[in-house]
Amino acid sequence: MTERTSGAAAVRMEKVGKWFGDFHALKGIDLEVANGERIVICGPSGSGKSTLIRTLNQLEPVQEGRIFVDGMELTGGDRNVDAIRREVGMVFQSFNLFPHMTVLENCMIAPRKVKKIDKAEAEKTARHFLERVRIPEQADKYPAQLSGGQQQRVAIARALCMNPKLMLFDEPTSALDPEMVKEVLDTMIDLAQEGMTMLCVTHEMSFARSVADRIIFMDRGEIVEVAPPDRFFDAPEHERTRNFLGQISH
Amino acid sequence: MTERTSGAAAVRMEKVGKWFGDFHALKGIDLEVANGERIVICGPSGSGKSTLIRTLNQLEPVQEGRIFVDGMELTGGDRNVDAIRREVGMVFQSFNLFPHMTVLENCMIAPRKVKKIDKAEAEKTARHFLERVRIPEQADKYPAQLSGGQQQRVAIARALCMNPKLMLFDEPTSALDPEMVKEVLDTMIDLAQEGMTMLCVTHEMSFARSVADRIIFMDRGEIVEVAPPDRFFDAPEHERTRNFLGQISH
Amino acid sequence: MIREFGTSDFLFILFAVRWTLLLSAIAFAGGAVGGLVIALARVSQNRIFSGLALGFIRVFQGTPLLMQLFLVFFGINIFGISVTPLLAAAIALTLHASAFLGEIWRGSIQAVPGGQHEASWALGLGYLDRMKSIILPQAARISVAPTVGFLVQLIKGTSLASIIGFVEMTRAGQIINNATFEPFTVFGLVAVFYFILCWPLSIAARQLERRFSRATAR
Amino acid sequence: QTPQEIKDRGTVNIGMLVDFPPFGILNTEGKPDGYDADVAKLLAEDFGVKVNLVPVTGPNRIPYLLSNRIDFLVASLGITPERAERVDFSQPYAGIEISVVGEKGLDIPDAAALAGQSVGVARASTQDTSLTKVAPEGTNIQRFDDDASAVQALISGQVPLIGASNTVIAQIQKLRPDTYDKKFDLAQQVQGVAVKPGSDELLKEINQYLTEAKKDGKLNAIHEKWLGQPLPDFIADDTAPRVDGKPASK
Amino acid sequence: MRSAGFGDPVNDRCPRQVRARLIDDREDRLNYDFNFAPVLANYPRLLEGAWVTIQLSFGAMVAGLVVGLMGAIAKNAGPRPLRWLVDAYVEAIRNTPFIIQIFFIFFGLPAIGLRFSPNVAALVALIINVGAYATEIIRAGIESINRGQVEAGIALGMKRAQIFRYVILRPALRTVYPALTSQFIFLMLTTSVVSVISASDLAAAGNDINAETFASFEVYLVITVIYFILSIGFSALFSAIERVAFSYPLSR
Ligand SMILES: Nc1ncnc2c1ncn2[C@@H]1O[C@H](COP(=O)(O)OP(=O)(O)OP(=O)(O)O)[C@@H](O)[C@H]1O
Ligand SMILES: Nc1ncnc2c1ncn2[C@@H]1O[C@H](COP(=O)(O)OP(=O)(O)OP(=O)(O)O)[C@@H](O)[C@H]1O
Ligand SMILES: [Mg+2]
Ligand SMILES: [Mg+2]
Repeated sequence: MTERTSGAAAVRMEKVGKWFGDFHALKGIDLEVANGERIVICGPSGSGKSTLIRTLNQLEPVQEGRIFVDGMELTGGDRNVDAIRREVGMVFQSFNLFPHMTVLENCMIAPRKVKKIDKAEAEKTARHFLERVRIPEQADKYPAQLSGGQQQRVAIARALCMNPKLMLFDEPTSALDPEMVKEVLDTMIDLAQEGMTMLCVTHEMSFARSVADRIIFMDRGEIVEVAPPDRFFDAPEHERTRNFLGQISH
Repeated sequence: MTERTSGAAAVRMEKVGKWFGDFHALKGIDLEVANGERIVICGPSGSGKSTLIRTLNQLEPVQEGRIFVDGMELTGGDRNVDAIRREVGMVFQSFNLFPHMTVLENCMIAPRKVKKIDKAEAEKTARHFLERVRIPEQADKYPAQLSGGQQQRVAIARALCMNPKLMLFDEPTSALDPEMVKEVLDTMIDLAQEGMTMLCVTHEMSFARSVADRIIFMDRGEIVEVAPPDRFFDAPEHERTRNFLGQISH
Repeated sequence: MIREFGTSDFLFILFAVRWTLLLSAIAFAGGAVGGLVIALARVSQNRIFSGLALGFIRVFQGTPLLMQLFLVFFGINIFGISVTPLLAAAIALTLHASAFLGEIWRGSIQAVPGGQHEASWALGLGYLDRMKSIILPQAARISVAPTVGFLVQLIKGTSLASIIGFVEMTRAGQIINNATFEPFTVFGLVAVFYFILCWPLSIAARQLERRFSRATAR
Repeated sequence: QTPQEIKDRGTVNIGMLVDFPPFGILNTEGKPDGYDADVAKLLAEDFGVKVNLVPVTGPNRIPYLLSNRIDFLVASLGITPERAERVDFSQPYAGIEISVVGEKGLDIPDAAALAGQSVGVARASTQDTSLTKVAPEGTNIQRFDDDASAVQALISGQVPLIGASNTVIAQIQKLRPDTYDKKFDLAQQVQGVAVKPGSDELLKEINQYLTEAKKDGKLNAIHEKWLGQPLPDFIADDTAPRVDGKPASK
Repeated sequence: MRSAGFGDPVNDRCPRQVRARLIDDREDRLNYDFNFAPVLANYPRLLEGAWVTIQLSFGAMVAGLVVGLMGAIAKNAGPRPLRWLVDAYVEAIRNTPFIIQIFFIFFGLPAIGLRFSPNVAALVALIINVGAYATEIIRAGIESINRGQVEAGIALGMKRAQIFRYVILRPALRTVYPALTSQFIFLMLTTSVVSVISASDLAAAGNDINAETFASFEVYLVITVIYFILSIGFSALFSAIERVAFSYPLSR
């Protein structure tokens, strides 16, 4: 919604390596995402997709390499982490709404407590974004009273209320019933059309095809292939990519 | 596998009505399923699909109308319920294997306790059906040691061990990871080819198209449309069906 | 007339441990039987059974064990039936433990997922087979940790049996204290003995709980 | 309860304190012992039966008697009119002096000076009843379960004063010489054997024997043994039976 | 060695034939006269005692909850030595009888200059006791909170304290609320032993009346009924609090 004019890339990862104990989860990841770019990440289970996007707001710290978000170095010490987290919105597979707060409160808590915005202002922003995700009428319900699709749209609104420069989605539709997938995807398409920088882990290939600027295929902790949708689906370079595409479109 | 020659329909439902408290969950359901017929039930969430198939072995008692299974009346009193449950196998979305028993024990418990079959005989049957679902080598493992797809195949074998005349499936693949859906669907296709009478709630439309004799579409507790797959997918009669099909095949 | 706290006093308290242990064992055995009955009654479809079980649990969880012991011991005797202290303690502790174990086990039975009930109905298993083969084995696993935890409570609770003349550990401590006037030695020792009895059980309860929560987390 | 019943049974059950030295203690073998134990043994000998000494506590000794758990009490039970409403007493077999003792500096010449002070006593003991009777308004009487707790309260400074018998006071002096002194005498207590109301025959036999034992020096001997001094005259000379806790007027 | 201090005077030492007869003839000796008059005459003292019991229980619950919260936070996020300290406290309390704890607090603490009146000592002992249990219970509640909730808080830029306060606390307390409240009821019943240090609670009032009237059975019956009423009252209070504080719906 707001214009961003920053010369720096939205995300830059340089030779990023990540271990869980002995397990090498991310191997030499190099990636640059431009402002306004929409990236879809796919790959088999356990390939490191979640781990990759979770490193971008340091939900997972990395052991190797450098990560820059919106020009600030995340790996350079703790100084920047808080600033970066404010710039990065995240939407989880399992929604992770706060069950003891109404929808409105869910959307207001971070602006009020983290950004110290006053209540009226926070409520205005919250209502604005609930409108954007098309559920303004649910503002006073509790998460448990909503369908999965509605919950996920609240989660998106909650992240948007912090005015992030970058949105991360980790399989946002895979916990949803088939009928609800569409509403969430539509919301994401809206965001994409407004120029929001997005990194999205998903298996929704039709979404990837129509929205993504580039698709990243990961396997065993590595980025195997990066390509625009057309080339990715119709002429994948790598054997592993082809296998994967064969499996998921039964 | 065994030939069944019974004049009666496998299932007959006559003006069946079901309430949860004030909520009218099934409304005037009329349905007849012939022996060996394969029925797929679909419809939006909350439309009563699960409720419908659960009435067929009285996991949900009904308040109105009559239900016959294999010629016996289910709604006529408690006498027949046990007999009918023996004729009806059920596979749940969430597997519901008994976690404290091995795969083999899971398959043997009902034949031994309900049919009073001796141990050796029950084990023979169990191994036979584990072979049928293509996991004979997992017999001595515990459910928690299996993948979701394997667990669901055990659940199918467990039901088959009772030699049911009718199999009910309630979204058997929807709790599975995408990669495992196929193995379970393959198992079900095998069964279908052998002439087992099946009622299956599922959103796997490719399965429905290739296997079902008839597809039933439900909405708000009613059967809206019943049609063979070709007509169902290509020329649905009802507006609601068209809407639904539009939604799930994005 | 005061004597020094000596070896014989130490031994006196030490040997009183067996009464603490015996009372705990009786209470636990009685409570196991009673608790199972209460738990099954509580989860039964029959309104009268579950109502009675609820009433039982409310009364015995809602009044002090101290008073229960007293009333059983002196109360029953008033009606001309002779109860020994051991029998009285056994009755009162059994009632007490039945209420608590019944409630713990009711919770465990209800914690077995509904799908397990449904799957066993769908397979045609009857009540007894269902309980015996499917539900109770799973409930047992869930209940191990809280049951062991309650055992600790029970062991400490037997100290109240001193009111009806039982010379278990706490009472032994009081008696020795009256003869030696060294309360900190005496009660310190008693506390240490209780700790030695209870601590391993507490640890076991916690580890069982961890193991269980890990098993269900998958 | 008649003497004949006891003799037929061959055992007499006698309640006594085991936490009231030197009258009732547990010896190093863990057996009840002390002045009361010896008196009880003499009485059993007189009946010609075996003695079974049942340990009781201050608060529960009368319930023990009233609920038929024991035949009678030789439990240092002071003869008071209140108690005589519940039990019947024999002539005294021992006596003690009850006084108030306290920290040396305190000036408490009589009961009137207790106002505003805290005084500890053993609950339900003679010191409790007699102190309650004479204590002026504003006295804070703190009741503990036994003498040891009351003494401990004094020694730990929780109360500056306690009511106690001369034997307990002697023990305090031994424990903490020169810290406490006797303030004033509360009462002279005589202790009787107690039986259930209505056990007249039994009481008569006990009285007869006590009269005898006082004459032939047996009682005196055990008094010397346990208290280190001869039986006081006010006990030795008092052989009148008790009615309502008072000497029967001839 | 065999202690003479327990056991049944009749059954242990009587020849069998005699015993049988004894039991027979006990049956026609039902000559206990119930007499509630002295107990009822003393009802103001019972009420006073009950009031002290209510105050002790309520005070200990509130303060114990605070102790439990601090203990749970310390165990969850504190530095290692602090965690050990809290562990030692929890284990020491949970594995020894309350009656011994209260004894040490009343008679032992004066040695280091801490002198409480009996009722205050009873309150302190109860707080220390229930605080240990509450620590364990609340810790379990905190651990039961889905990691995703914390991650959502982190991703929104909240600080640790903010996440604890706004994200974890209420759901954690809700999860363990039943365990916590039954521990509180148990605490209320535990107060019946504080009379050993001459506190003036309900049980002490009963003991005193018993000491004066010797109507033991009647006294104990009446105070047992009062305890029962109190436990019902506290349960009602707890469910009222639950309705107000934890009314948000849980996911299906
Ligand atoms: N906290 C952890 N400790 C140890 N190993 C972990 C941890 N988190 C993830 N892993 C491992 O790292 C690998 C990558 O995990 P990740 O969750 O990133 O995979 P993914 O591509 O998101 O898979 P999915 O599609 O199943 O979500 C997996 O093998 C996983 O087992
Ligand atoms: N035990 C119950 N008590 C009350 N209402 C119930 C109960 N079970 C089901 N319902 C309601 O009955 C309706 C039909 O439920 P049912 O589970 O049959 O739907 P469904 O078609 O299987 O949906 P889904 O695709 O989500 O499984 C729903 O609105 C549901 O809320
Ligand atoms: Mg993932
Ligand atoms: Mg369903």
